[in-house]
Amino acid sequence: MVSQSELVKEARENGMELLPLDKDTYELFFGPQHMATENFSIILKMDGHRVVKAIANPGFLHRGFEKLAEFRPWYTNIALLLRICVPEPDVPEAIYSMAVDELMGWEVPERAQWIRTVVLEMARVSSYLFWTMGLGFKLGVYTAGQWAAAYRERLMALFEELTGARVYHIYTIPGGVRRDIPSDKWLRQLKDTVEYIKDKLKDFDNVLFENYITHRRMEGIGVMDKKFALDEGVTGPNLRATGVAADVRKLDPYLFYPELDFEIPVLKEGDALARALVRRFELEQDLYILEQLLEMGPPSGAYKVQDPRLKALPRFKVPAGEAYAHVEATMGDFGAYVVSDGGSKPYRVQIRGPSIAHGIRVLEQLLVGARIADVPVILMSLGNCPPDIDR
Amino acid sequence: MIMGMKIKVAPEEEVKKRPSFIKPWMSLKYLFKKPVTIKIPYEPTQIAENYRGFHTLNWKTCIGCNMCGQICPARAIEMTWIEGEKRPHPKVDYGRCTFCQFCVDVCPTNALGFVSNYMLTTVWKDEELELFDWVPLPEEKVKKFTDYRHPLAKIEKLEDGKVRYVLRDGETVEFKILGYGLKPPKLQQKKEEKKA
Amino acid sequence: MLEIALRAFLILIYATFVGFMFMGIIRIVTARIHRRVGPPIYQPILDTIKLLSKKSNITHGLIYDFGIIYALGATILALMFIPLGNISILRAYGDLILITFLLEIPMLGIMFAAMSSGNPWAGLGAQRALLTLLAIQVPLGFAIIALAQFYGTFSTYEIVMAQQAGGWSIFHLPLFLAAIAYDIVLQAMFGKEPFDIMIAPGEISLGPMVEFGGKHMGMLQIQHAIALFAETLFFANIFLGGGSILVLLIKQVAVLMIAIFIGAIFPRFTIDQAAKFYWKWPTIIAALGAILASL
Amino acid sequence: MVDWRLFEPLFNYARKKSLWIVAFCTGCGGIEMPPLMTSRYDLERFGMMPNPAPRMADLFLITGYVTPKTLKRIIITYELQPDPKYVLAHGSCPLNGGIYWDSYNAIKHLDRYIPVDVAIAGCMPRPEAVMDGIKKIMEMIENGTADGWKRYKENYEWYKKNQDELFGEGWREKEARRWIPWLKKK
Amino acid sequence: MSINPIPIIILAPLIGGFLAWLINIKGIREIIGVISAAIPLGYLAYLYQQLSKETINFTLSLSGFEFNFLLYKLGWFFATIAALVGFAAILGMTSTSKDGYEWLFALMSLTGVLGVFLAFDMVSFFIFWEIMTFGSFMMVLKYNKKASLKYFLLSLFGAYSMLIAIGILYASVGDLSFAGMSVASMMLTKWKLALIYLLFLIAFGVKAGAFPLHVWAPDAYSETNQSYTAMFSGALSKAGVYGFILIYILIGSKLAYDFGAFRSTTKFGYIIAFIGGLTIVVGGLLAALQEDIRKLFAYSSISQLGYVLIGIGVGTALSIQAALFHTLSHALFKGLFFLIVATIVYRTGKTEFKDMGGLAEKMPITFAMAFVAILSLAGIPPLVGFASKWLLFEAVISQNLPILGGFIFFGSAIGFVYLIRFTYAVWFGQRPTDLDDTKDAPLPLAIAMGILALLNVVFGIAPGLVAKELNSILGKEVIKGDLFILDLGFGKYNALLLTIWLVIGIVIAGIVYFMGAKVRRVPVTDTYQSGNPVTMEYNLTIRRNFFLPLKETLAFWLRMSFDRLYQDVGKSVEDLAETLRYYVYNGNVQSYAWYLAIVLVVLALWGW
Amino acid sequence: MAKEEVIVQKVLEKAPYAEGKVKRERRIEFKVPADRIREFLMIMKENNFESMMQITVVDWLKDGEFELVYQLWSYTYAVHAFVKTRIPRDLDKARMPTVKDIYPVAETYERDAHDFYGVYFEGNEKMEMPWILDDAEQGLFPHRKDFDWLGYTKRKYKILDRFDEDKDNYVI
Repeated sequence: MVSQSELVKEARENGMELLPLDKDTYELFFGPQHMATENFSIILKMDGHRVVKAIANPGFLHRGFEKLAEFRPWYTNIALLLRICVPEPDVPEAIYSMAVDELMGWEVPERAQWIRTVVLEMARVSSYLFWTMGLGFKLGVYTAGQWAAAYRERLMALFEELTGARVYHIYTIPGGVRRDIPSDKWLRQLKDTVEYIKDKLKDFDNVLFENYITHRRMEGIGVMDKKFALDEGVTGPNLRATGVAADVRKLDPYLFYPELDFEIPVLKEGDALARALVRRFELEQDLYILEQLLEMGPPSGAYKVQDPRLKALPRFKVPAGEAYAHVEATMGDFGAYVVSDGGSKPYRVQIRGPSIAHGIRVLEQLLVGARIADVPVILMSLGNCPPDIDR
Repeated sequence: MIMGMKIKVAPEEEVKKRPSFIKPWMSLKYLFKKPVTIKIPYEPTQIAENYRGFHTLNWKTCIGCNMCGQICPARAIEMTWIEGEKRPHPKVDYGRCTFCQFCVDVCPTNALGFVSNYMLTTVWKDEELELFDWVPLPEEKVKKFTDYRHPLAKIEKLEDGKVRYVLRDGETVEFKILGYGLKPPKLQQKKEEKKA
Repeated sequence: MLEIALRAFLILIYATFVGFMFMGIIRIVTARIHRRVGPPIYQPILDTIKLLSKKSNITHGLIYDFGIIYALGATILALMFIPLGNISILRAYGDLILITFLLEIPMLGIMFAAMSSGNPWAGLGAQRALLTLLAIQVPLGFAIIALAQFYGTFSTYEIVMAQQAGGWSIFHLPLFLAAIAYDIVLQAMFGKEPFDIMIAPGEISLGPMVEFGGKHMGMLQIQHAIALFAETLFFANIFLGGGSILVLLIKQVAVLMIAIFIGAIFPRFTIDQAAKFYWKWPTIIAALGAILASL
Repeated sequence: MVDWRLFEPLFNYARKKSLWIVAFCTGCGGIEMPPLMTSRYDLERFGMMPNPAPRMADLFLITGYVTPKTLKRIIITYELQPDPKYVLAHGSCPLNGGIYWDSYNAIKHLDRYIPVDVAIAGCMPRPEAVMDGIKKIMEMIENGTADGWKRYKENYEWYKKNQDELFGEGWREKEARRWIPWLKKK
Repeated sequence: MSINPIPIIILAPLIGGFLAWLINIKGIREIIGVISAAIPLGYLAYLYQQLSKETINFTLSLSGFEFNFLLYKLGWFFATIAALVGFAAILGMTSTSKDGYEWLFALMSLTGVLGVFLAFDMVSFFIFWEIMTFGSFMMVLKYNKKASLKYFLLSLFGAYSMLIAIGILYASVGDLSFAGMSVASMMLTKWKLALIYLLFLIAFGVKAGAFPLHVWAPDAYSETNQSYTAMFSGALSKAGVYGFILIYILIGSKLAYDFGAFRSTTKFGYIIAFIGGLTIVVGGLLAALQEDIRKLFAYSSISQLGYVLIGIGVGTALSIQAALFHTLSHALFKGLFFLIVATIVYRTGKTEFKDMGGLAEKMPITFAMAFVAILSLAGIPPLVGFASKWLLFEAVISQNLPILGGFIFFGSAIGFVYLIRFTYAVWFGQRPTDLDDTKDAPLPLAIAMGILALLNVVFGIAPGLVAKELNSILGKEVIKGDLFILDLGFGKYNALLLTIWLVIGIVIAGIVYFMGAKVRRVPVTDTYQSGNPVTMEYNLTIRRNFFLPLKETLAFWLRMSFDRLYQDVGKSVEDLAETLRYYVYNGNVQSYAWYLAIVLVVLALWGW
Repeated sequence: MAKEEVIVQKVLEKAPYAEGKVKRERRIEFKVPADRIREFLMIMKENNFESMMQITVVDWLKDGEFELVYQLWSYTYAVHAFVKTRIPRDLDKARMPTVKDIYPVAETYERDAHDFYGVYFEGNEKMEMPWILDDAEQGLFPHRKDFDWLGYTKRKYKILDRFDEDKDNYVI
């Protein structure tokens, strides 16, 4: 039996100076072992049920990717770097490949570009469905969450068919993609899936996005204005919810996006609800993009660059230089800065995850004054992905 | 805001949703619909044909070039010298392997391959964890197990470096491991002797 | 004497069993709305056995243990006062106010136990639980008042008898209003969304329950089962006309179903929103019912 | 009073059929948890559900790699769980470090720090594979061979020595006090 | 019996107080004080048998005035409560009180309160009322000048109201004895009656702490000797309740006749009941939002008295009985609570919730007492708090008054709420390191608490004891049933059966509990903190603003504060005084206060 | 192409000490001496480079220098700008003024650079605050090129390289 006073006595005997309690507020550890945070921790100073001060405590998922990438061959890094963003691992693959493509001066074949675009859009849809699930779980509408996760499985099956893995696809490689599209059947299946999810969007609207209580829960919390968002480097849907019409797919077009027709949702409120609705609309747009791509059909040609240097992959070298590539991920602007010194391994790879901007300073500031019940909602509405903060 | 660029912005009323008390009730319609659950283990799952599962190795065509070992991001592949084989063969450690199958891609003779089997579950005991570290067997021996499980039931370590792979249907493969590394073990021994 | 003891024991066993089945039904029906199979109906029983058979338990002091025991004891006590067909033993003393109070006091025991752990999450949970209690009290009070005034008696048993003569309560307008309010209150009593604020797993990690494990949690499961049974039974008795055990069971399941449906499709309120909600619509409805009943 | 050992088969059956999981996704495998828990694979059929608090949970899923910072939390959470408790390690990383074999910030052999009952191969393991692992652990529970918690009790000194070697002596206090200066600062 | 007991009962405390003050030797003054407080209690208990047959009269003629005292059933009931709580409080004061000054005024106020209950004419009533006020005022003055001034001003306001009412009554009926007045009041005109009613409402409302005249109570209750507060709240506030009953005795029938009834309740009673209802809600909600342990119970005391007012207001025999019953239970549990607070404050020297926590380990006896008190106040069967609340509820609803019923229902929930706040902040959770050496209650306090706690349980399990007495006060059998059963015809409460079944339930639960594996004690730092290690330097308890959500929900209503309104009124009066100070300013604070009071009274007379 | 060149011209007019060039479409690059980075970034912000994307540290071990790349993004022009500067890589000399008052988000990136490379940003009060790294790696600056990452890992986790001969102990 250990009583409290014994603990204190023991600590004193060990020569520990116990600082006096801060009695006006209390400390609350939000995460990492908590349902609302994925191995991410926020230390909250609370007053009643209001947050007085929030300190983001990242680093639970740090594995030193940028260091490890410097010791692996150029190609191998694909298998490593995609672990930075677990919900949509195709994004790190794509940006790294695009940067290496630029360094190599490769003109990626059209078919490969088309496949990359399809994969990226599928990743976006699956990521948004995953996010919908998270939002549903955090708000307490488990129904929406369960459906979203179940419908996402259809995309997972398609990914599996295409790439050979469920989550870590390791599919987009410098110079193209690893495999060709399996068959026309796969394209038909993708079309069916797009139709199916499009059909089910109404259900999500009914139970989640048009639910009265969802609106009550989300409106007016975590409000950002335009200037704040730009200063803090907020990107992606979070920025669009503050009234900035910005999308990397439009501003810095890559792959097939210049040829596609889609709309950018922009809302001015900048609160959690606006962020959620922007994401909701983008999900619809992504399905629309996929439809367009399928209508276009895959261009004929090779699915990767034909280059003699690709014969001996472990000793594959990239000319010295640097390149930056970024794409619009569901969380925001995902960028890779790759420096080569002409060797068989990258000299420096820096992955710019959007969450590092959203998850530290923005979060700390948005949480001040929020209720404890709002914390998971704000966290979810920012769409953070802790591994890309920690890298 | 953006200079010289036209961005198609969605009309705000399309993005915004109107809150409702009535619409959520619509979702009750799924109460009497069939669940989407796959009832594993009573219902088999269909997974992709070329799912990146366990490796296979054609021992005849493997030339022991160690390309696989070099490309492996996890350094899961170790070249193993087996008695009776002229060239070393890769030994794959599934405690390291990330199933990226880059090794399969780079294999110049297509000796390394993979099957869609992916299930390997063991008790955390040293003798059972041996299963995680094996020299892949030829495709025909692995592929006959259609329940997506790892083909081996257990790996027995016999005396003086001999190992016996017991497949799940009782078939056994026995061979003797001479050593590891790129250089033949005899050379290595000689080197050590020299050093000594 | 022996007969009373036997009957009480039977009621207890029946209530516990049916309560567990109710918990199972909640999980299965919710699962079906989620489009999945869900656990077997007897799952809560297995959970409870497992929890009770844990080999190490912790405590934070005497109150931590006693609070749980008290909660379970008080729930059993409340159960005995609610008429259950014609086998109930204490129904003559089943006063509306008394039962309403008795259904609330297990909460006090749980809160005592939870708070004695000194966990801030439990503190937050207690805060929310109590404010929910405060919030539901207003419509609940008016609903009870409407009932008492309509029938001119406080005895649950007499109300049941009166319904058998004059039709179910919900077929009278004032009591129909009261029943609506009471049903919304039940949602919070069951701890279902949108009023599962007190446990809110994604927000405060089960709140008061955060420190309970092993046998403490097992006893809380039993308590929850009995309370679920008692609450539905009370509603079925006072609003749905009572009846024999079998009839009551059907009515109880019907009450439960509504709760599950609402729970499956609505998100959770925050605590201040819930309080405002309860003090607005259900209160207006219930007060209207009470005033109509008293005219 | 009553010899509860007689009921042990019943208890083991209940334990097997009602595994509550600690909600702690330690690594990338966490992303396969939602599909497992939700409609498609629906682990609740086996009576499993994620539980926010460790006090009432039985099964600890180590979903992937473990960094030292997380391992501290894992140990603390593991110690909060009541006996009997089980640990299931996902994928390669807890076993050997996996792709992070050379990372300075990823644990290599998890069994040095906490006892693990079952290992699953894969990076990351498919939900089916995880379910296979869970089936395995269920069998072990029914046979009474899932004894990681016993090992932890018996070899506590050894585990503690390993933990202390990695984190340094008195790491709990050190970790706890890490944020105090920043919290007390106005 | 040659000596009339009434002067002994009334004056014993006062004399004892003087002696204690004069002697002022530690040890002796305590003994004197306790004995002098025990005398009325003992005597009153002794007289119980005699009273069932006859009443006791006492008349004192002094310079032309006649002071009438009568010991009858109702007075005895109130006086016994006051004497009991007073005795417990005085017992507690042996530990908490420091000097003879406190003994004098505490006992003086006890005398006052006893005098009020036994007085049978308006003059003696008023005089003892003033003695009581003066004694308690001095008690507060010693601790806090501002609080005492507020108390004094409002009391004065009440006293003047009463004086004016008495004056008007005397002018109209020419008799000052209660008996004479109640007969003669039938001759009053309607508007005069209304004015008297209003004035009495103010006079007694102030003492009872009825909304919106409650503002003095939180400050005064908290800023005095905490043991004395038990008497303050348990006994002195009962004088206000007694006053409301007096309204019925004096002018009740005329009021009912003149103003008629709303449905089954008299209109004037409806006003009292509504004030009571508002008092419950306002007091309860404010209690939940307090950060100071003494203030919490002060507001709680206000809130609980609201129940009594509702009972009195409804005015049926049953509801009056319920109100009287609740008066008793209020005295019992609230007296107990204030003694607990006294113990806590005495032992820790802290009054704010944020400085406390985890004391249950250190003060087990006090905690056990608190447990009883909490269950009783929260209205948990089978304690006395439930019996009286139950009676009240049945009484109100049987008169078809849904809104009042709603107030009571809400009140019991809010009771729950603030008590849990008290429990959480004081007894449970993490203990600040500076409270590690806290000791349990000193013996006298423990005895005093023990007496009250025991009575809480006894009257809870056997409510028939009280019910029988109440029946005999009203002279008819309103509450049927026996020792353990309260039977109203339309509702029934069997406390014994309930206790038995509760015990059975707990035994069953206990069996389940003890069948499980053994428990292991863990410290507060070994709890779920999202997996993080913590030390005692982290604050793990919600020490402040526990009910912040409630505060935010009520933000709109909390902006309207009567306290601030009075301050504003006071300020404008002050401004007036500023302009007039050339004429009346004399530099004396006290007269300044008097002056303010007079202005307030004038304002009140004009029907402000 | 014109757009990028115009921007470079415009910036260079205000900051003659910098070198600037257009790398490719929508990528421009500036080289700035380390001591003038603050005023240069202020100019950049005035020129509608609203957001800072990241601060990259490249450790040029051979040159003995850190290259700091401040990456800015303009929503107005849709142009990505690299602002490069070089500082010595010795621990005591690797100091930079903070730019968190110009781009608040830089605070986070500066903490990151400090944790992994040991670049000290003066004026950023969160420099000493615990960041991603655990206590054990604190002060080792593991992303520097001269950090013996494999040796450290082996020592820390008590493992041998797979190709080391001793097989009795744990092998990675």
